[in-house]
Amino acid sequence: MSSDEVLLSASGVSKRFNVGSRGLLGGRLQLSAVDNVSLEIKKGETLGLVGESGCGKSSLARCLTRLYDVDEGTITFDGRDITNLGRRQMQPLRSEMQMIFQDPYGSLNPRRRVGSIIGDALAIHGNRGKGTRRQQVQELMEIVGLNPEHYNRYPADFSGGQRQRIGIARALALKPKLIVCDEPVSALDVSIQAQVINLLQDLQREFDLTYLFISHDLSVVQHISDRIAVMYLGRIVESGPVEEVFTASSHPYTRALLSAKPIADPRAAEQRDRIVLAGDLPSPISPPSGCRFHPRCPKAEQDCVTVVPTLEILRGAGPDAQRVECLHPLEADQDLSSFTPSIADTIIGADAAATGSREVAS
Amino acid sequence: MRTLPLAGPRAESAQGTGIRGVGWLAGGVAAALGIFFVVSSPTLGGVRACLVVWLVTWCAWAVLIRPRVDVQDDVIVLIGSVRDVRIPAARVDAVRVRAYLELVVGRRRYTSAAVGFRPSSLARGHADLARGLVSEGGRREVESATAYAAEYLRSVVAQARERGGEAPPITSSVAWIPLGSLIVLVLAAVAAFSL
Amino acid sequence: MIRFIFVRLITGLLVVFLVSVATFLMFFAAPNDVARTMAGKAATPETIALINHRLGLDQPLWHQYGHFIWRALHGDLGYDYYHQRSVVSIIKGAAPVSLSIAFGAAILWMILGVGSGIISAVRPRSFMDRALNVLALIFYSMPTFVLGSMLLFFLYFKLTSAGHAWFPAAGYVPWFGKPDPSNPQHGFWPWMHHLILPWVTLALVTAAAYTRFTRGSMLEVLSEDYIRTARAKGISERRVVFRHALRSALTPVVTQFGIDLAILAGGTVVTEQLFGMHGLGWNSLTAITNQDLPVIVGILLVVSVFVVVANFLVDLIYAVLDPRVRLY
Amino acid sequence: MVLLHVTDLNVSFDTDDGVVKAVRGISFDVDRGKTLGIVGESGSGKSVSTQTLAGLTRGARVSGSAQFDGLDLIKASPSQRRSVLGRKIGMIFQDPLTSLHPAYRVGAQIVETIRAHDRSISKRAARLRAIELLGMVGIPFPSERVDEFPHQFSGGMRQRVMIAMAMALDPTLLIADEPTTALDVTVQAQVLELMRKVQAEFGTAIILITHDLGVIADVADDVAVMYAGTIVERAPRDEIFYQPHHPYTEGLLDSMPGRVERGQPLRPVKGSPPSLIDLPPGCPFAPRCPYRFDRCDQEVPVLQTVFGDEQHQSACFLPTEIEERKALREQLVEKGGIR
Amino acid sequence: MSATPATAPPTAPKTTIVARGPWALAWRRFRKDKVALIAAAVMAVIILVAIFAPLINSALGQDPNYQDQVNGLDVNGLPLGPSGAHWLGTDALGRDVFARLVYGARISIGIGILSTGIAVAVGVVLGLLAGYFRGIVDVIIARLLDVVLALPVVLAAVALVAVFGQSPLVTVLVLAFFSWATMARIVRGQVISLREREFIEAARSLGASSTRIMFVELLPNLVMPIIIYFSLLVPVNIVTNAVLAFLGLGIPVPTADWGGMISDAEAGGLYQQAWWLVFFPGGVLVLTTLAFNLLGDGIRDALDPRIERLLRK
Repeated sequence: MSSDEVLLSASGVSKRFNVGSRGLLGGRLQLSAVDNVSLEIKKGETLGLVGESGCGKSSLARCLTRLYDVDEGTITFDGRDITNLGRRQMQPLRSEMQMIFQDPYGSLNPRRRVGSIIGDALAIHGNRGKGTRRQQVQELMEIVGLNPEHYNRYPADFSGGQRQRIGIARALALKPKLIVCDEPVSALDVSIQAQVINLLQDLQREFDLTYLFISHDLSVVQHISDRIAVMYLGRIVESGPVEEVFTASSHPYTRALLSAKPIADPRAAEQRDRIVLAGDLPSPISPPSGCRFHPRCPKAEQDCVTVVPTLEILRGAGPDAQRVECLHPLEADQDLSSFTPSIADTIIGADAAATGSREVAS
Repeated sequence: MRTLPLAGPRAESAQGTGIRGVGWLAGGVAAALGIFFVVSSPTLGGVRACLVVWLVTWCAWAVLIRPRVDVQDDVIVLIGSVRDVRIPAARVDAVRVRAYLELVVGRRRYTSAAVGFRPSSLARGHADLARGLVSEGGRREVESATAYAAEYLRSVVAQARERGGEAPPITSSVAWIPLGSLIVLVLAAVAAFSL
Repeated sequence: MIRFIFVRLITGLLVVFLVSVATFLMFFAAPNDVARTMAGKAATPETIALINHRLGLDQPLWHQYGHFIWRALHGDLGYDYYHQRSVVSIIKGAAPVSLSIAFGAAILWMILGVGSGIISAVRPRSFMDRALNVLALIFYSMPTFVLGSMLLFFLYFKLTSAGHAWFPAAGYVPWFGKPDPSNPQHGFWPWMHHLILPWVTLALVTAAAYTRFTRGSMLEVLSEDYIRTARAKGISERRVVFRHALRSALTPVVTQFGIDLAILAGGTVVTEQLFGMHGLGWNSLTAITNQDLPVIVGILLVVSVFVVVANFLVDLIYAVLDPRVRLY
Repeated sequence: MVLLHVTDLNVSFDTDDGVVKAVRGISFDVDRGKTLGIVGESGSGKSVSTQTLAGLTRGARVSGSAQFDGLDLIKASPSQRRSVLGRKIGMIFQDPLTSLHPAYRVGAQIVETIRAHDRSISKRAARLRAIELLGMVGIPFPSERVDEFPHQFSGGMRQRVMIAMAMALDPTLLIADEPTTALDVTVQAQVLELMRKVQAEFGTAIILITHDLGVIADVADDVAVMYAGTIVERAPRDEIFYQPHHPYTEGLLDSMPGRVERGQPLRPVKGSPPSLIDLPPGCPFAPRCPYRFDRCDQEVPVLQTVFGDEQHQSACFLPTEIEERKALREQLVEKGGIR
Repeated sequence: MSATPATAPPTAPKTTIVARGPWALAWRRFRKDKVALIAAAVMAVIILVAIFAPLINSALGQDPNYQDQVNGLDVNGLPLGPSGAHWLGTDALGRDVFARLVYGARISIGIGILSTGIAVAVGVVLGLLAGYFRGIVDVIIARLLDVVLALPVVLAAVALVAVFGQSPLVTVLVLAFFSWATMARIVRGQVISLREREFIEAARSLGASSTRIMFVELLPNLVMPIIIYFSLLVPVNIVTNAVLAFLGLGIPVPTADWGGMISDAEAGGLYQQAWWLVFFPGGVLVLTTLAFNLLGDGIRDALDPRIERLLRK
């Protein structure tokens, strides 16, 4: 379904947020939200971006659409380098890439009528379609399954699912090429979630859209994406076609994430081996050295503490290759729970050797 | 090879603009006043007034602006008013921040007033922002730079201990610039008033 | 702990220094002609020049400021223009008046305001809540001088003319210190007796604001998740309200109390004018209207010291109220 | 052995727009040492019902009864209820970041629970018990961390502290209101495993409230499915997942992304939940039900035994024999009615 | 895939609650609040009196400044109590108290509303700029706010009036000087929190310019706090104006002003004999302030029923 032509590609993209004063630690305090990320999105494809909260997936999305300025790396969209474009040059491109947001109550201005919200894009970029703005907006409302007569109502009168449809209609107004969906269904109940996912897939087919679909819910991402990238603490640790990543994941974090996901099937849940990762997500203010996952990784070794791994091709070639960022990737058949880390300072290790280091965390 | 995050361009002071802001304002006003006095009446009296006011500038600079905390390859440097203390990170047992920063080494506590929460922000729970509460994209980071400073120091200490190896002793040295300038000012003032 | 106090001390001193520079510039450097107002309408240029010289206004600015600071450090804030009284003596006379008004009223309004705020927050929409709310609104809308006049009229005038003088007219009676020949009374009871009306006037108006403020803060905290957890732990409702809710709700109230106390201690112009008490407020009013510069600068300096001290006290109260705020 | 027996619980609130009937007559039992999973979407009344049992809902009109250990929680006086809460019934809530008091040390909050019910225990003894509890729930270095403040713990750790606090007096029932919703997947797994360990070790019955069917499959023994304020189906876990009777349960399972091959569209439940102020006549799920027929709009269905197993009850007029129900299901799938 | 429109759009559920915008909702809640309605009525009357003051005075044949020494005072020169001729009695100079009150309304309320208007306008603009652009703009304005809000209002007002002289214009500007800071701080707080909301980020992703975001997205959300604090700031300014008048620094003497009337009555303890000289102006002043405050509370509860939500939780 997706041609091989690349719509958006990012190479070595990093984004850091400044924290603290020049007087404090020589102004060196930084929150590295996105660290050296490279990825490609093919035209008409859905790339799933999955990871736990605080892993940088929202920041990456805002860097790719240039809502945030990028500190390093280059981003090309539809063949043009948009890394350092100013607000003026970005303006025409804005109509070609749009965003859908997570919070149905936060993403719509409570004090404006639904019709004017959806018509925003037309008002800003000029009405290029046929018919008056009102007609176009009502047609959009029809397409996303809303009752056009509700043109003058306020967001407060709509349910969560309907509000997300309003957000989709707003993004669809200028028929963009790329839509970045930042956790569009996470705040919805399961039954409503399915309606919105079906709508997104139908719109993709009908308007030949390309999606960057961000979520922390693995089953949703598995269903809707063609390719998938897994993020941990600002870096992409594994990427590739959905089938391969879900059946033969080779990064320990992906494997642990897949096993931790609760499945609504009791018998299947009992058969799979449960890997429960110890410890919590480290603070992004000062990521662990070497491989960022080493403090929680069951098969961490000495070189994981010092050497910083890079995203290497494991299988296949080109955009559809399966890539992993690990010095000792897992084989498909290896069982992660059978490993014990060989370095002292992992959290798992720390329990055994009750060194004073814990006191440091006070 | 430790990935030291790159220096950032824009920043705000850890203690918020309150304390340090007063330092800059008072220091600046006092310095300008001193120059104004000398310029407006280049007599002995003018010089005397200027020296007294410049003592205030020195005070503002040495107590509120100069003190800060710096990290140079695994050594935490507590830059004080007149004294700098260099503490190898591996030796630190605990990093605590309340009204000011406290590095616990064995039974001794090394403190720095450059990093700390104002009591009102402590009571409003800004210390929460350090652990586990970081919102993605760093949107809330500006609210509690101090919480981040503590978190960063803790990670510096943790990574230093992880590498092990023999840690150099703690050294404290006198900072000659502030002390020197103080002595010069005092001598000049004494001279001016005795003439 | 000493480090923290040392830094706050220096900061406080620098703030007072800034205030002194600001007030000095605002008054001495500002283009106003004190000598002319003093010399009166039919002033000849010579008399004005003589006055200026005597007051030292013709000296270079630095000289004036240098002397001003030098003498201030020695406890001499100069002399007021009209009666040659030393500013320090004026302040020594006025400060106890303002302080006693402010602190007495403070105790009263905290008890009334915070107390009624808690009661009406704990039982929302009850009769008590509505009654306290209306009362708070009435007193909140009552300017101090209207309430003061009414109290004076009814409690003083009507009562004394009806035979029992429970409340005194006006004027301040010192509690201790050398008795002032013109004013025979002094000692604790006469002092308090004369202060009741100003205390009540000031306290009622400010308490009204604190009732609404505390109620809002308490309601906010009572809807927090950790209050529901406290109830789920099977703790008595009284303990939930006083140990859990009140502790968090008091933080903003304490901040506001620190600011209000400092400003009021600097002189409540209206109350002092109404009750004829020559406190800092009354003195600053007369000083401003007569452009009596040294007095104004002196009082503003004293008020800025009060504000700095008050902020420091508020920080200490935080440390006592909230264990997270450890200053040591 | 039945620990909690709830019959005909009704809860309603007066609002500007009318009376919201949040819970409309639900009845369920909780057995000792077992876990009852209550699953439902937002607005189904799952949280309101359990919080009403604990007397935590304010300004609501409540009726019905809830027998727990010889005491009717609904009609109990505040002091009676307080003697049970914290001692016999422990509770943990959804958002660990705001459920602990920010200005009290973690240990002090646990000691407060212990001493609120048993004054005879000294502060020192209670503090030791708190350290023991923190160790039991897997917090490293408990003897040092007992004196730390909640903001020094991460989300997952705080939820462990909540569990330690709830288990302080060895309650017989633990009510968990969406305990893992605010946590990340990896931390969620840790908390669920801890709850299983606690039940195994102390035989505590658990009521687990969640909207996530995966969590139910992971932990629950029995399941109650709630919709628009009523229980529409109640059965042991495996029957709910593999032999659902009520169309809503079936619809919920169908709409899960895992149930369909990747290329195919999902099978959502059409429409959206009804407003709890003016409910449609008859079965509340009728407007969204693919099997809808005229009786559904006239009569309100009541929980009745289905498939011959009195453990399995469903409030629906569809045939109660397995074969007939399965046949209807097949017709629906062929007709593509579920599309 | 066929080009048929997306899945047969499921019929959007007929929302049972009739469609209402936030304003209609607010009006419905406000109508139910009887206390606020009474306050609104009282305020309307007072404002009408202020507007038509000259009309009312001429209709009753009273002139607020006409000093009728002859029959305005009793035999030994003391003011007359309330009577048929002078409904609310006369003051020390024989002027009719009722006429002065009616005319005084125009001054007191006029100044109150005018100064609040200026303060709100300045406060909203600066608050919006500081909150939206942050950076240096925000630091400067925020520090300015701290200084202005820390000043003792009465003393500083007295100082400013003493320096710039007494006139209605100066009084209005002085009152505006203090209340703009309150308004700016509230607007700045709102903008800082609104700015983080997703619908602002959505506007940015659509390519909306800063001005469009400030006026199309942010301003409608600020209308509510602006109305609430406008109605709460007016009484504060009325009272401060009365305090200035009371201290003899308000509007120059002859023109009638409530604060001035009370201050005249205070002089020499005149009020002990002529109680009505304090009672009526004071009473009217309190009534007006109470009406505004009650109205402010009513509007806030109607527009922002947070308190209700808190109570119900």
